[in-house]
Amino acid sequence: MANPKIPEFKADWKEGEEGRWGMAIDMDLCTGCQACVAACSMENNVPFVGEEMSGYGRQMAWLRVERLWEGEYPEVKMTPFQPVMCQQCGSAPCEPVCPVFATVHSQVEQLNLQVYNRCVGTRYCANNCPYVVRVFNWADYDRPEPLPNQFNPDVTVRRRGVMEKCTFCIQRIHKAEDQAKSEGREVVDGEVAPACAQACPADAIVFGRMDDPESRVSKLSKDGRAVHLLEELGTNPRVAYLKGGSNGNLG
Amino acid sequence: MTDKNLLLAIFEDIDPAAHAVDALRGLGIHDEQVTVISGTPITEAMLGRKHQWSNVTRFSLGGAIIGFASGCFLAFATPNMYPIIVGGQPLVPVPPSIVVLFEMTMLVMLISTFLGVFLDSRYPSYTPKEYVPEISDGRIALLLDCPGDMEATITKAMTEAGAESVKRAEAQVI
Amino acid sequence: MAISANALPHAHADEHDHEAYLRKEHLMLDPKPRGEMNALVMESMTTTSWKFWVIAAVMAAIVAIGLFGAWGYMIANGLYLTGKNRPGYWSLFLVHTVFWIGISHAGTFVSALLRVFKAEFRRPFTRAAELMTTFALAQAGIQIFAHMGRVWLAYWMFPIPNQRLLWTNFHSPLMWDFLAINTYLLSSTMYLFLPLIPDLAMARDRSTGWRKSLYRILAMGFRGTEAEWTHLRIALNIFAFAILPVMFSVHTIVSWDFAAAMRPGWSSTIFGPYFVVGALQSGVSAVAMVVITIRYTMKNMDYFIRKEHFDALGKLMLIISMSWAYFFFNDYMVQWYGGDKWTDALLHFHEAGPAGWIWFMMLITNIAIPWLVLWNKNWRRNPVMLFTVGLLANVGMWAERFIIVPVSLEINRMPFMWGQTFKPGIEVPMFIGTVAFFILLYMLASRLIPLVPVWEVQEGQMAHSIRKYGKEPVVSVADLE
Amino acid sequence: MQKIFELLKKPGIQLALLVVILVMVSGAVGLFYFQTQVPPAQPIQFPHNIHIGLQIQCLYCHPGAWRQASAGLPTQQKCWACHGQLKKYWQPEVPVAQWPVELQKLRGFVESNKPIEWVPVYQVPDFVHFNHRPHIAAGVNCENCHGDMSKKTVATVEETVNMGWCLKCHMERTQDDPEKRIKLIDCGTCHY
Amino acid sequence: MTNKLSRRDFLKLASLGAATSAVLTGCGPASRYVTREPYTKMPEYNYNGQSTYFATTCRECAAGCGLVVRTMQGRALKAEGNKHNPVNLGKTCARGQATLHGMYNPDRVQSPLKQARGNNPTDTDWDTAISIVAEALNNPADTAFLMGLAPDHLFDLVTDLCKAIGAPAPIRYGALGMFEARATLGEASRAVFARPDMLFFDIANADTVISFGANFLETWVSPVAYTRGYSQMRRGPGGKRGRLIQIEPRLSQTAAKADEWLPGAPGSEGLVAVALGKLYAEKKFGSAPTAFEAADINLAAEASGIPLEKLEHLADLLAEAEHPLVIPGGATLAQENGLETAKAILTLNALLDNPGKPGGVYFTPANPLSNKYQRAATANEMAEFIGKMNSGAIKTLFVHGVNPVFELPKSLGFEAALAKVGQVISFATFPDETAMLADYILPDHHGLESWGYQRVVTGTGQSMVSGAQPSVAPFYNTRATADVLLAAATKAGGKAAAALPFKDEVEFIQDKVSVLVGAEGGFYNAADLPAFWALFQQFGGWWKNDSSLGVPPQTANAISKELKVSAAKPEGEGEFHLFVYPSPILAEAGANKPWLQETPDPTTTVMWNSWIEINPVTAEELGVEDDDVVTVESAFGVVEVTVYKYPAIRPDVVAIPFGQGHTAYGRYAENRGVNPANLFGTTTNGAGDLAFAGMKVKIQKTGKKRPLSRLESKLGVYGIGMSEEH
Repeated sequence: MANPKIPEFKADWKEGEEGRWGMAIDMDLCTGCQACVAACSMENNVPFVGEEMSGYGRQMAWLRVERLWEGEYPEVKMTPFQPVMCQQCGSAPCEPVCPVFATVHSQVEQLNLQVYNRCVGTRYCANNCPYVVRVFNWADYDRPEPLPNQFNPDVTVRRRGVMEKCTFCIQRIHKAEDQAKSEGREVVDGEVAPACAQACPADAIVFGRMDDPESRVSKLSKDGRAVHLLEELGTNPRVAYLKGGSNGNLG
Repeated sequence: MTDKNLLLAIFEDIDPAAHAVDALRGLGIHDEQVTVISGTPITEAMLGRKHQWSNVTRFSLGGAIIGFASGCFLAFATPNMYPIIVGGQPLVPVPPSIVVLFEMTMLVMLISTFLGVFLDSRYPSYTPKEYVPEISDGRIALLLDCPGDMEATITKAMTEAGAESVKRAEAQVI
Repeated sequence: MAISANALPHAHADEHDHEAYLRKEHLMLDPKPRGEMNALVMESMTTTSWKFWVIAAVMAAIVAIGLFGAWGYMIANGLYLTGKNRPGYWSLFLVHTVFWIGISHAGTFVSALLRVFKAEFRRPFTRAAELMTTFALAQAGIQIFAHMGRVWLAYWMFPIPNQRLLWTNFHSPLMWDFLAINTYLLSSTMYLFLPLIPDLAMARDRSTGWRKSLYRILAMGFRGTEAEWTHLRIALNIFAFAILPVMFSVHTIVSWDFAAAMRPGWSSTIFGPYFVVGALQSGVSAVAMVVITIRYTMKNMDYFIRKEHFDALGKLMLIISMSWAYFFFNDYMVQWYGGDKWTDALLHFHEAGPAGWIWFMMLITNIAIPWLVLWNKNWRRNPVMLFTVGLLANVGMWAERFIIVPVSLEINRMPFMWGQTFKPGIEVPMFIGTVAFFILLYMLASRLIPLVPVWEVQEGQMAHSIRKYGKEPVVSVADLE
Repeated sequence: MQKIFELLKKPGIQLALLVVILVMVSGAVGLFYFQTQVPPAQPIQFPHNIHIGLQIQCLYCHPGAWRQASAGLPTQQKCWACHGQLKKYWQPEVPVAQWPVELQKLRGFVESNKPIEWVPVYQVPDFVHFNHRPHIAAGVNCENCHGDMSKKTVATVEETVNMGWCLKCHMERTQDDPEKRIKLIDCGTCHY
Repeated sequence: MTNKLSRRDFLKLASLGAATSAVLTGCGPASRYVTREPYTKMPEYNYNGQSTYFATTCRECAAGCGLVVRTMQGRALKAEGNKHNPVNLGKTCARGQATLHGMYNPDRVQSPLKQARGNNPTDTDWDTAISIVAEALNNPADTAFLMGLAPDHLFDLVTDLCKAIGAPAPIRYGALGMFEARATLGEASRAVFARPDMLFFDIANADTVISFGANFLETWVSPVAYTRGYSQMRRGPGGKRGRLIQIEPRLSQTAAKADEWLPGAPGSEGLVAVALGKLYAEKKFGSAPTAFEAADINLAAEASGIPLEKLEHLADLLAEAEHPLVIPGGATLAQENGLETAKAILTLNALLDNPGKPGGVYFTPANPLSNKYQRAATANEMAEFIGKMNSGAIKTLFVHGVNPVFELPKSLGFEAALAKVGQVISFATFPDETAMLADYILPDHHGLESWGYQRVVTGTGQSMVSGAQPSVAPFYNTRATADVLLAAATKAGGKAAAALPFKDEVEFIQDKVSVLVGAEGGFYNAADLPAFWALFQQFGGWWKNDSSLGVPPQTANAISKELKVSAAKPEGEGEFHLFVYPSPILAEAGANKPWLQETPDPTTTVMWNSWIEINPVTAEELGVEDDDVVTVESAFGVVEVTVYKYPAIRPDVVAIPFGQGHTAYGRYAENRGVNPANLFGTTTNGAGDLAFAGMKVKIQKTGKKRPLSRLESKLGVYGIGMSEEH
């Protein structure tokens, strides 16, 4: 019995499989300016919920900038700003728990999809998301006229009772892929960026193809500083966070 | 008067009823011609009658098989009809499938057991039947399918065995 | 009627006293003619005071406004009316779902398990317990549906062919839950109905008017022939055996909704039996409460329900409370010992967080009070005491679910997103509504359904006798089946 | 009368009645639903058959179809680009009042300088992101979905456009190409 | 103009069908079918569901970032950064992203209004409005223009107009200008570098940056550009990660990104700067030059609360650094001794020998359109202007692009003075506080509906002007203020008409930018105006390819002048320093945009309201908890505000963000939070800027509670509600 191979029970992702799209966030560069939050909300028709609701934990942003406190004055320190959005896990805990296949894994884009129109609102996925990045439409939020003029037609407007989350701006990915396909080529690095990465003034958010070893994001994700959130859970997230000082990185 | 009559003999207790059953056998009435009706479950053995045939267990078994099969369909066939991968798990996950198989087996088995009672007992049936309400007060009734010419003999035998009353059974709406 | 154990000739006066005591104590040894018992049951169903209707009307009003009114309002406006938020995506609706499913367990437990093991004290209140199962499951169903963001699409959980070519996701514990609860609801309803048929026939035979028509339809032409009894008995045996694993699977699967999730404090292998025992704890307590209520509010029930039943239920409650305490300790111990930092934070949050008092209340009402009260035979047999202990155990079990669902949800692996506030919302009137609905259904059922399975009681009385071994009169039971 | 009551008591008759009622109710619901799916009248009863008969390509008026998501509906300029030159109608001896009614409407739009509010006929719901381009690129012809327009005047819905219909075609066409099939039955291809 | 809400009109049972299908699908209200077609003859490409992109300039602040607005069928969908624009290179801040919420704000002024100072507003028509403006232009001596920091083309137009008709030159004001104390910096520059210019701090190439309260990642001057600079500094162009030290009484967002945050006492920064200079010079050269000779290091350490070792350590860092840089921030200069502090900091830069070198201090490049730098009015200048209003010398006041009733400190008495002005004409797009007190509101287009240009003051080394064009047709019956003024000038005739012989705004702008036609070194070249104009719109402006930063003159001069710095004397009574900072998210004019309101503050994560930051220790002494309401009282005003226990603020300092507290300005801003400008005093520094950071206030508990809406979990972030041990 040479080299016995232990069969994999949960078989569909393999160690080291990067996925197709990925993101790298340099926490040394992130200034916590919230431009990504605003950009995401503008791109994805995210509603605003008002003071009381947002204070009660019902803010709808798909992306939040976290920070914690350490120590006490005067030795107090704020942990680096950390934008947290859907990590597009390769082995996503949110997916198998949905009874109606409303959140599934795209085999093509290797992304974690939320199919709004399929969602019946059990909210199990949100419970099972270790990153707490899923938000639920607790109500139909009021967007008085003429604010709806701003709706992005590429993104479905969600109504009450539906779960939603960051999509890596899949509408932009599709558009870029469609464009590339019509020109008979592959999407090149830097051609597509989600709204957050596009807006980020510090260029802390880098987005691109993970399956292209030459892309900026896959180089960054292989950097020694790169860590994944809650890596120990084995969710295989596609967002890499670069910790510590950014000396010598990037050009 | 026809050549066949239905007689209804009502007994107050088990022992006289058992005697009556014996007496009937002595008179040459087959067990199949006698129907015992009671308000409380009494076993065939108490009256010395032969075991009643019931198909309920077969229905249950059949239901369990159908249930298992439908569980198999749900657990193994439907994921392949529209393959959707979730959470990096295999398309047909083994442990959850066991749950599906178990629940479907149990569900269909119990439903068919229930329906088995209905089918075996010919429920529901609202056609008039030979019955007296006293039965549900604890009486035991023997419903005899007796040849017309033996009516008097049987009536007498029943009364001797301790029947409260013996009369022609008339189908009534119950 | 005279299918009964006749009293033995008595030698001594004290023996006679002892026998009289036994007969007074045990329903099974105190037979009444069947006709009399039938009359007692029929009378209990048809004797209704105006107070009953007043209470029923109040309950109906609460159901209409608190449950369906509030629910309709919530469906039209969204779940923001509830106290849910991020990260408390599940909260009181799921607490109440588990609560009602827990209560529903006792019916099956009392009726099926005790039937399988031939525990004779069960006989007079099996139906009362089974009714509880069905009605409590209905409440659980309402809570589950209320929990859904888009309840009008609940049928998407049905594995049926559709124009989208989509089936359901059997990876999801909610799907197992759906299957299991459906199975349980259907099978417990059938299990309620099967033994009811002879009693419905009995009611048919001694009622008139609309009741007669109703019972006539429901009894389906049952006469009581040997064949009918045989089918029924076989089916009941199959049901009693098969429904038990279903019952265990239901609450185990409910616990998997939590245990399968990737959350500190939830991901526990002991959750299955812990939940089952918890369900029995609340369920048996609820049976005790119902039995006491029936005994003191319905006519003629003092004959059928006696102190021996309180005693037996009290003992059951004590045993179950002990098992619950064990499982609780087991879960806590293992999580405390081997848990990661998040679990540590969670356990600490349970005791020291804003809901800490609920955690302690749970321990007091689920362990301390039953243990202190139920060991004493006299207290056990005291209906007020037993009722109070039952009520407190239910409060305690509610608290347990509250700790498991919303309180545990506050702690996750992202401290920035830990919970901070919890305001109860529309779930509260809806819960009160389901309680009222349960009571209302029960009240109405008590007018329509013979709450005592007369034939089962009589069957039991037939099988019981007092035999003398030496000088001691001993209760003996014959196997009728 | 009595006989009817007697008949009604038969379980078979009761069952049959139940079935009839069910069929009627579901028919009514279906009709109601169908009614909501019928598009209202177009501002101009555009005769597709005539235009196709004149060998005008679909893509001339719906040019988006081969390069983008939406096929597009023609503006009045596009109509007028041809119709403004048609000698047949531009003769002084043919006053506007004698033109075909629909053409008069077109002229009305041109004169009042208002856009023609065409009513889209094939509507996919908001949460379905349909793209014409890959369909045309894959060699699907217009008539595969829209029917033979050379036989129709105003466009009508020819197919029940639902997810099963989409998937059926996607699955059929990718029977031998599992890689493509993955792409074509992926939820994220249409829903986001 | 059609404005169809939903394609579901096409369902026969429209309302029922729409409602049910939307509910059933959980999606809607149909984003794709919100159509808006402003042109009757819409170009074919615009009709087919393809997006069109327009380059323009962001108007949320005066930095001049380039935007590209995605539009479709005549509606603007998304503002994105213009990747060609040298200021922001395709990036935007949160305010820029939310600019569409301004354009599609439900509370815009929709047509010209006549009102009696906020009462009985009635619609009027543009002809009437123009004749009223024309009439005012006929009396130039009694007419005054008060303008915001953007847009520049209108300012140029008004300047030309005023010059022609003999009216006083327009005054510019902006709260951000006040918070940045720009005049002080200019004055200090004049004193140290002999030129009163805006300065450019080359953070990108520096390797050690000490920032004296400059919140350049938030609102300071050109936050997107400086954030980019910060990002480059951290990556280290020379392979070395740059270091940032922030000296500030509270941990701001910028300080949070610093390697070290030193909570220096407000007003002591000048002392620290000279002390650092002395320590540095002694380390590096053995002795300190004249400027720093007299510095008292112990006094600096004591006054600032920064330990001596820390100061030595900072001096070590500066001495080790190749490209050290010291930046003066707004609040630092907004002290009674602010000018001295500014001089000290700039002189320290001179000592560090960085002016004109990579990673150092530069003069901002000369602007291609005009090299005169028009800075915002100081508090002194505003006070003077208000005095003029009070005296009744102003009969007609035009207000555009600024909201002085809200932005100016209440103590200056602008609102009272406004009552003495005969006629107030506001060109406000939104019904802000000032507009509510006007006689006429003649609404200008929103920035995204407007033509224009903005001179870029700082943020890039490239000399540039950022161009603006409408991305959509105007949504309401608004009219460009430039057009109104041009029409009025024509109507008024005479000098006004002669000075502005333009048909419309576009012609005026074309006239202004025509000097660039054929200019050398540009991003593009065009031989004639039409070609240039097309490219100007396509790329959203014009700029030179190469950097043309100005090099400050020899620095030896500066360090040999003696610096006289003393600790600032605070204004008012009370035990707490008040530290007011412009909210990084809302800044001066973001409060009416709902998504900005809901964007959590970077440091506190509070949304939708104002708060006061108090050190937890201080809060305990005061007996206040989170969410308690306290009154904050200065000599000039009182506000009631909710407590936020902020762990990183000096115990003797309390901080309130500026941006909320509107009494008008639309439903999202109104009656929300407090305006700390109501507390400000009147003391100014040597340059005339308001010494707002030198205030002392009293704090009193009210016993009321008003929970703040915050994103963070108090429980998780601070462990509140759980004891320490387990």
